[in-house]
Amino acid sequence: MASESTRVNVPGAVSGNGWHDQDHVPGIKSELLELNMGPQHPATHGVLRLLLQTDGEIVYKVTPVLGYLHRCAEKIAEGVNYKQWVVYTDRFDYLAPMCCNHAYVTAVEKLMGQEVPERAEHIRVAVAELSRIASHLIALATFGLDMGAWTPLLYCFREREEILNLLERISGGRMLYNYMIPGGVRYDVPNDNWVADVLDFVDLMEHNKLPEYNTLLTYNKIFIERTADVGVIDAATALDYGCTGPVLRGSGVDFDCRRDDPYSVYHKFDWQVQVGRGEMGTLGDCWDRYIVRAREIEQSCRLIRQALQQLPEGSYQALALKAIVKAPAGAAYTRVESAKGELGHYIISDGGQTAFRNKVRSPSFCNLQVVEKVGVGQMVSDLVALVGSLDIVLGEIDR
Amino acid sequence: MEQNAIYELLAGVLGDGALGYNEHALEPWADVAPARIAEACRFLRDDPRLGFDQLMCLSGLDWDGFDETGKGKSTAILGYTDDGKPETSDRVGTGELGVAYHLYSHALRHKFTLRVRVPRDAATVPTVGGVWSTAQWHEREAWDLLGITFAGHPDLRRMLLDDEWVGHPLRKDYVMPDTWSGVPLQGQPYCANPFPVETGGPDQPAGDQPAEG
Amino acid sequence: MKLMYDFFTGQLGLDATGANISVASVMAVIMFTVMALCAIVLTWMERKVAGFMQSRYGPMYTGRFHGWAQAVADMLKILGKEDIIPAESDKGLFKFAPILVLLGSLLAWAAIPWAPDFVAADFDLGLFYIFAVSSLVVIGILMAGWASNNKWALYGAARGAAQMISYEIPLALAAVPVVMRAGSLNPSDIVIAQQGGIWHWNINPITNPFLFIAFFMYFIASIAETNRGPFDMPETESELVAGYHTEYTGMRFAFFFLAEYANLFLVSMIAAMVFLGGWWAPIPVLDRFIPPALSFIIKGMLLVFLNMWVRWTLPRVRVDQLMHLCWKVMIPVSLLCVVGAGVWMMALGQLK
Amino acid sequence: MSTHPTPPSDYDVSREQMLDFKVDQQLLQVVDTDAKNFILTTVDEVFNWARLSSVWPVTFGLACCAIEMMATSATRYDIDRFGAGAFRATPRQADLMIVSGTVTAKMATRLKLIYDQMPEPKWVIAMGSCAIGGGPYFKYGYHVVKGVDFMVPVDVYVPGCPPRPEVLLDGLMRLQDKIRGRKGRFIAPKWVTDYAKLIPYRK
Repeated sequence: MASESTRVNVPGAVSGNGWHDQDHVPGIKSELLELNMGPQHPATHGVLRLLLQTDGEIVYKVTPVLGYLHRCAEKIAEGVNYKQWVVYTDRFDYLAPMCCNHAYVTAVEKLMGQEVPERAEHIRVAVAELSRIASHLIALATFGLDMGAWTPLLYCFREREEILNLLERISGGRMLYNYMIPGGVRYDVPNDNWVADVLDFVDLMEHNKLPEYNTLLTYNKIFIERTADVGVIDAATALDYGCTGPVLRGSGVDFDCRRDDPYSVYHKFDWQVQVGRGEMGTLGDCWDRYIVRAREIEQSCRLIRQALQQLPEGSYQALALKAIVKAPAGAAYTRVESAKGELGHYIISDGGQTAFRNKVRSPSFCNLQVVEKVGVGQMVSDLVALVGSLDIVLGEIDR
Repeated sequence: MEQNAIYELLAGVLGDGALGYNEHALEPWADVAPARIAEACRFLRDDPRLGFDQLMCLSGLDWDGFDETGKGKSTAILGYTDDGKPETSDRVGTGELGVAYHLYSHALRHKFTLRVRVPRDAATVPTVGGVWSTAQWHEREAWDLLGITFAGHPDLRRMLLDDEWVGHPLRKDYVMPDTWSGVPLQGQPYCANPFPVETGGPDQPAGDQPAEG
Repeated sequence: MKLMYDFFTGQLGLDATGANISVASVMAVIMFTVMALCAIVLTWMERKVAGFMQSRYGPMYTGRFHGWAQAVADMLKILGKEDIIPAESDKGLFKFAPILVLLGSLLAWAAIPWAPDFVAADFDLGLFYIFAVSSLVVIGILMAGWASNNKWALYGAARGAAQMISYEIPLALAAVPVVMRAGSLNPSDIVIAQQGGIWHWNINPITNPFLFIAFFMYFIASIAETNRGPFDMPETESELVAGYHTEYTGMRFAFFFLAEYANLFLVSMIAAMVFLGGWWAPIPVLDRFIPPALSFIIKGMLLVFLNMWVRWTLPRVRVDQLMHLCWKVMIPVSLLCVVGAGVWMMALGQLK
Repeated sequence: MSTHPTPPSDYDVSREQMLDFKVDQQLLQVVDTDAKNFILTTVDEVFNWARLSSVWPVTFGLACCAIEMMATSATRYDIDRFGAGAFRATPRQADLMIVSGTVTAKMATRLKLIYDQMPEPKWVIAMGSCAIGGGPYFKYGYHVVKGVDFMVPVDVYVPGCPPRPEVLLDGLMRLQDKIRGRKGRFIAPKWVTDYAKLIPYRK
């Protein structure tokens, strides 16, 4: 396996540049192969670039190179006003835009001291959890694709389309919504049976679709062989590297912002935080991170059901909402549990319409960092599995 | 543990390194002398009463042109004009740079915020990458975007921008580049803004209005 | 064959050498056409099967009816693409590799008995020849990966060489019990030995359970040998961009493409020939109605479909697990099949 | 410019002839001259048919639009129906580059490289407003290239942020029209053309 390193003597004839002379075995001259994975590579989930130094199939060094999608969002935050910047939060984690909206408006509301109507909070929880399901579906799908399983990808996309339809009906946007605004949500729940449709979908997801994925992918023998005991991140490493979300919980740390640092109305609902248990191999391997996501879909279904069944009457926007919002001078750091992990916004206001500084602490950024440590000594195929199991999204890494 | 008590403990260790505690802010923070920040962080992590095992966020800050009165009159940043050309300015940045550290303890479930301020021309802060490994990338990003040097950082390179990039974009006096390495960064808009901003409204003072679109 | 030979000697008045050469040329043309045709059909079939598995349609509009002309369009388009040879590549090897890969699978087609007395090269070492010639593909792939001067291609080639050389052993070993039973290496003889309905086929577990096991050994090894399904190590689209043919464009890539499907069909035909009774229909009565070649091709196509089913369902194994499977599981089991089949036949007096 | 034209109250989209594939007059003449050498014309037509029926895109996802590109190739929209479903991971075997997302300065050089690696004939679809002209990152985007057409020639622009899969499919069909040598002409309703006259276009 990974530890049984094979010594390959690659002749210099294929060399381009950047070879490192290194003698592994006395008398035999061998070199590490510099491999450039990305930015255009099917396994890097976008435009991540990984500089690898490999010895045959074994990876000796991983250096992630970021910034191929650096879209200057933090600079833009200093130029556009609070409500306009909601648009840009959509484009951080474009797989779960509602969670990003939620993170940002939570920060702005804290800064403003704005109360949010109960109905808006319920709607927010419902749409954010729907978005989380969509994101986790993509995570399962692309992780399967990294393992070479094509069909689960298409099945997950099929269910994701249903979610997008539901979210389109409530927000008007298919993929990026711009739905939440400081002090509420932009539109009320549509009166065309939306709530009932969501509840139907949630039932379908929980009782039909998840078992289908489990049969097709989760408990597939080859899939378990590929992911169990691979890319093990222990709890201490995960905490040290600031991993959050399913990566942290996959390592066995029982922490979820929704429960332990409550925001919105999550404290009202009955649900469980899913933690990796090392069922198929070591605690904190790729399979654990995968199964945490799969089980979180179930929990999200429970949350949606409760949030919509207890949906209170009332306003969906704070009444004192103006076209331009201004936050009093101050600074606030809030974090919410996005689909990828803990998404934090640090906003410094000088009392004007725009933020003076808006720093985004994106979960993928911190989660990806662990590759530098854990990726060493893996095989190239396992590295692909590791990166896939971290479920990164480049929009929020590069911002 | 209460924020006050945490600061008391920290001040007891740092002595004159703890510059002050901003108690009445929305989120209280402690000001720490830049040279002592690594020491402070190590204490906060290792002390069993505090146990800050997670660095939630490390933010680089640029205080240039900050409106201390809270009227929202900070200096406007530069962008591209509606014709796509970079806006030019000969203003030289003056304010201090800073770093904010947001800490969290998983065991004790409490938070704390530290801030340091360094002069603009000698922006050097000791690294806390040895305390929490996650700080390494955050510090690289702060160096990249704000030009704050982290002394003792093992690998302080550009992170998001290319190695040959000139300037630190999140500084308030940053002038947007015209081209970079043959890649044009200015642009001509396909069409002028059909919804021009009407200036002079009650909510929008004409001086520093935000860009629309 | 006999008919054709008679036609050339009798009607056209050629001597024996001339008639043999003529027959060989005609058969070569037929084989090449059939191969190109089956590659085209299989490409279309692959996309439709994939669509079927993934609850979508696959090609629908090219050629109006269910996109039947999709593969034709693909091939024509590839013909018209620019031919790029990388500046840093080893140009001779780069050009030769696709031809060698195609040759490896084409040569093996010569010894496939399509119907009684219809085989391009009917010789006694036929099965041995097929396995020997098809290993040319390994050299072609290694050559392609090396000559491209691309690290991903090199990876793919190294993986592919290791995999294909390893899996040739269980592939050939799985066919040995059949050879023992038929008492011949001649493909036609192997088929003729299975005459008389489904219960006389080699796969029948009651006649010889070891042959039944050997069929599955052969099937798994053949998936690996054609670089498909869960064993597509040389290409591994999500790891090594496109594997050994990363740098190939246009016609040269089409050769690899053609060879992949020709190979797929070839191994399925061999499986049909060796284990599933070749051109014999499942029930002897049907032999009067179904043309033997049709019966043979249907069996081959069913195996191809099985192959695609596996490919679009299972995730990919890792390269070390692949080698582990070959050397520690499949080769011992295949050897066991050889020994067990021999003992079984000796005990029941089936040996010829 | 303060009053924007609105659709007339009796305006009915379903009755309006929205799309009209009229052959361009100039093109008709070319086809006429070619028709005299009908063998070559037919070969050309066959090859054009082959090219337009099997446009293989390169697996090249940049940002948000890449997810919509994946959705287009996935079950519900299934771009494979039009023969464009064979996503190739290597640019060497691809015909079409769908620039799906924001092109940054760092990525632009790579994008050019990938485009150069593709064999002729090749096409580019600029998908989404970022690829078309910088999109929402125009004003303060110091790292964003304001339009991929600064780097590579673009055949079809697909607007949207991100465009819906239907729009990408439409973009593919416009590309097929282009390969076929036929111009699809969009005849917009009058209120739209009136409005469009108010917008000064880029020179």
